[in-house]
Amino acid sequence: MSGTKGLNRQQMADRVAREFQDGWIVNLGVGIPTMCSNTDIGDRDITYHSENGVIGYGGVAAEGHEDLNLVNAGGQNVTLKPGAAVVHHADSFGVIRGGHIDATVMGAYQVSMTGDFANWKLKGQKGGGIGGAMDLAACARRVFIILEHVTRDGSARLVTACDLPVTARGVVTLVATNYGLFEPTRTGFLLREIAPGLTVDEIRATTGGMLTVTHGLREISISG
Amino acid sequence: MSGTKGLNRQQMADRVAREFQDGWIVNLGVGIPTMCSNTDIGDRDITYHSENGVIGYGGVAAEGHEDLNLVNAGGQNVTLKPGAAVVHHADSFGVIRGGHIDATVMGAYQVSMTGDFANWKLKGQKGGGIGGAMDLAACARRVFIILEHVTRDGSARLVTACDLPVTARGVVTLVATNYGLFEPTRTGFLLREIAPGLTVDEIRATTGGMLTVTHGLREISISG
Amino acid sequence: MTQKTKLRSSFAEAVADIPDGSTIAFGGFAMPGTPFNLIKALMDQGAKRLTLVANTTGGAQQPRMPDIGMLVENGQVAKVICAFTAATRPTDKLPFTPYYESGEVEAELVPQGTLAERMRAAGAGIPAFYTPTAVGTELAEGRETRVINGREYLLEYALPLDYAFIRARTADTAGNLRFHRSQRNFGPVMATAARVTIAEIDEPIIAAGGIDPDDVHTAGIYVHRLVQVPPAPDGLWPTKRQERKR
Amino acid sequence: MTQKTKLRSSFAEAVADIPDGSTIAFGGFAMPGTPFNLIKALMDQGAKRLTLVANTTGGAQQPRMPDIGMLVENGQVAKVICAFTAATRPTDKLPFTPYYESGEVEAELVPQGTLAERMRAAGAGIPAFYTPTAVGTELAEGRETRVINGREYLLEYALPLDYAFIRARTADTAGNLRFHRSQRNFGPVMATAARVTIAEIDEPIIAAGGIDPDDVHTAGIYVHRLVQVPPAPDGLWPTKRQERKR
Repeated sequence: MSGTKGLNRQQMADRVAREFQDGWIVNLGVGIPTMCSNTDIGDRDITYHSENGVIGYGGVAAEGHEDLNLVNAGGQNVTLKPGAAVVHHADSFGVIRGGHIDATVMGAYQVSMTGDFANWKLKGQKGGGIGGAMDLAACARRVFIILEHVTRDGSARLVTACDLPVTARGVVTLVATNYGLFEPTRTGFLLREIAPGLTVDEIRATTGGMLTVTHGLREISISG
Repeated sequence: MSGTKGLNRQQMADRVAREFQDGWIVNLGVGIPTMCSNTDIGDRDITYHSENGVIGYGGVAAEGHEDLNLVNAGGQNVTLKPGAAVVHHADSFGVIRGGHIDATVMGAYQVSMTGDFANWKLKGQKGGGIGGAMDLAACARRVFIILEHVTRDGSARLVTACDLPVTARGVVTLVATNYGLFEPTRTGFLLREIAPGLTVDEIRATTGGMLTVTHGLREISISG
Repeated sequence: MTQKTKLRSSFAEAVADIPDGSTIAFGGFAMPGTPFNLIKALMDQGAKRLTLVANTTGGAQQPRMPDIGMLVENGQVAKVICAFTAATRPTDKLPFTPYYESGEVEAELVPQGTLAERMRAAGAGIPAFYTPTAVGTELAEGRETRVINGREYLLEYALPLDYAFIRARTADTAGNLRFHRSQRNFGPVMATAARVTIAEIDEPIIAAGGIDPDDVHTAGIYVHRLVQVPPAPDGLWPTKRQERKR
Repeated sequence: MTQKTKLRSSFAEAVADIPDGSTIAFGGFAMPGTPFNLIKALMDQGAKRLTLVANTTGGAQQPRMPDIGMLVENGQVAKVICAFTAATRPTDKLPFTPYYESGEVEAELVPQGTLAERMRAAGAGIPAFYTPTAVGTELAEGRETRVINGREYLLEYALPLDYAFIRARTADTAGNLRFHRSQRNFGPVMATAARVTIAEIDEPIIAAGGIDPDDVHTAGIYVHRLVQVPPAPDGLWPTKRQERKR
């Protein structure tokens, strides 16, 4: 993976999880987003929802204590927190489509400076893997994206306009990469925080589209 | 009430209940239709559904044994049969709208020879009482109507065309009145069975629209 | 768990902040599931120009319990969305009916299944849907229909709510609910459609986790305020239905 | 009770009459709720030109269990309607993917929530509905959209099924079902959309009335055939998920 600079995967997840507010209902996508549930969020009460109808799941089950009929969206055997509830798939997407998810965290191939993103299909591919991503992208109150800042061959993933088929348009609220924390705005990507060891010039050189930098730019705290 | 001739209310209900086939799911409307659940249907297994989400209710609860949180569509405290299930209102009308009700039995003010019927609003009335009647009328597989053959002032309730606002059009499968059993057909009402003590001439004189009589017309058996 | 508690110590407290002009749905089909205590508190609270949503406006049965009709008589109601503006039996008179007939209060008459589905749609993010119900009737006049696979359907829109007042048997502190028998009816549907759901609860409220996750009827994410119903006569409870004299 | 029993003594018997050309949905999200035993029986039964509906075509995980991919390899499938024609990780290869890419099998790619809602609509008599999902994407190209309250929505149609294969924890002889935890997923939705629902059941099937009416997840009216899953190795059961080697 190309993420040798800046934050590692758990640190990206940690930074996004710090955005979660007390009482939020959050859906975590497969991959790095799942790692948000490892983040210590102190005394904030967050309810994790997964597409298969589990509302209020906890950490991954300990070896030998798995319930084989209880998985999160990534198919991992998880536990339940007190106060959890299970609903069927249509009701679960009722939670999503009805606007009851405060934030969804997803991976992506590309994010555009206007808040489009692409995560279901490669260029020229026939078909793809949509899963619940389009529902979540279109309907969650906030869409947080976590992705490596550049591709394996060094090209930008934060772009002026996606050239991959998009998952939804104009929905991305916040982007965490290994290089920094970004917000799509009407004037392009706003760099809100920078990863330790990175410079604004490095980020500018590897970011497509316009880039503005917040006043008093701070480093991302990686203590948690 | 005008039903001094022919069948009484329970006998009308009994005649309709005899149409129910083993395994059917049946919705009974308020009033005379409810009395179908008093009919001895032998060893046929009928599941009664009510709009408020009770699937598989039984008779009215014995005095002193009522569950005050369990009512049928008419608000009576009923019992449950083994194998009953309760669902919420949207799911309950999913049962209805989805075509899962084999037969609904309703009262009406008028039925037309083309299978329209009217049961929610009087002439000139502002508003009315629809309840679940329009959903049931439009979506049940069979619509059975029970009504007195003539109004208090002696005019026909089986008519060429309803002059009251209709509940649904072209949906009525079978009509039981105190005078007989009728089927709306393309050639008008078909008299299928006649109540004891009535003559075809009396029926013809009190029925609007065209009337045809089945070959080998039989009396309605009132033994049950 | 720092999330603010959902427990409220009184019905008055639970409805105190409801502003004039709100859209409020009341659960209930006949007595079961009707939030009598919250409706009573809303009468005392006095919010005006309300749009109320329920199966019926109430008052067809004795003894009379708090219902939409009483809120109408109290001058609090601008509009009612329901499946009955009049009783099923024309000889029964609903207290609400004369207010509607005189034009003092507006009403939107909706088939019961369409009413439930419009709230389900609001909760599930479906802005509009097609239904066979009411096609060919006065209710469909002048409205948009569409032929799909050879059958005609009516377009219906979601019905979002500001508040839902519902009644359940059991609740935990996370807001998870269980209903008893036909107490369920509109409750779970209205809860999903409302910005704020207020539930009156028959039994003492238990700790989160006290209801098995497989046995929850309405998930706690949909329920915002809980009030336990005190024993009668302080609390109002369903009674046996008595036929009105004809 | 003369109604014909819903109990079937084998998976082979439960699927014996399924004709060529049927539309069949399989419950399941990852392992939980997947009707492995019925899928295996369908492979032995041999029905052809099937349209299969499921969240995914399977085969991304080890150990591999009976899945749509195997039915495709078996030459039984004309079309698949699902949320994944390819794996989430581009480096994973689904067994189904090459058949789709070569055009040998047709596929309709549907967002997961839309897939669930289309079946819910079929079961609930809603022929079509609007959804915000997929607006502005390739999936919406050339399709009908509508602006409602200032937002654009896509028109989606109901997806009725001939058969639903589902798996539950508990059943009574009336066909009432209970699911355990995330075993529930698509099961209750598919059951409402199908003409014939066939359920494989983890536990011994109990007498009607053995499940409290308040605790039923899927009402028996939606379930037509029940088969109890025998212990392994005769019966197939979920196992712990093992990551595929990358």
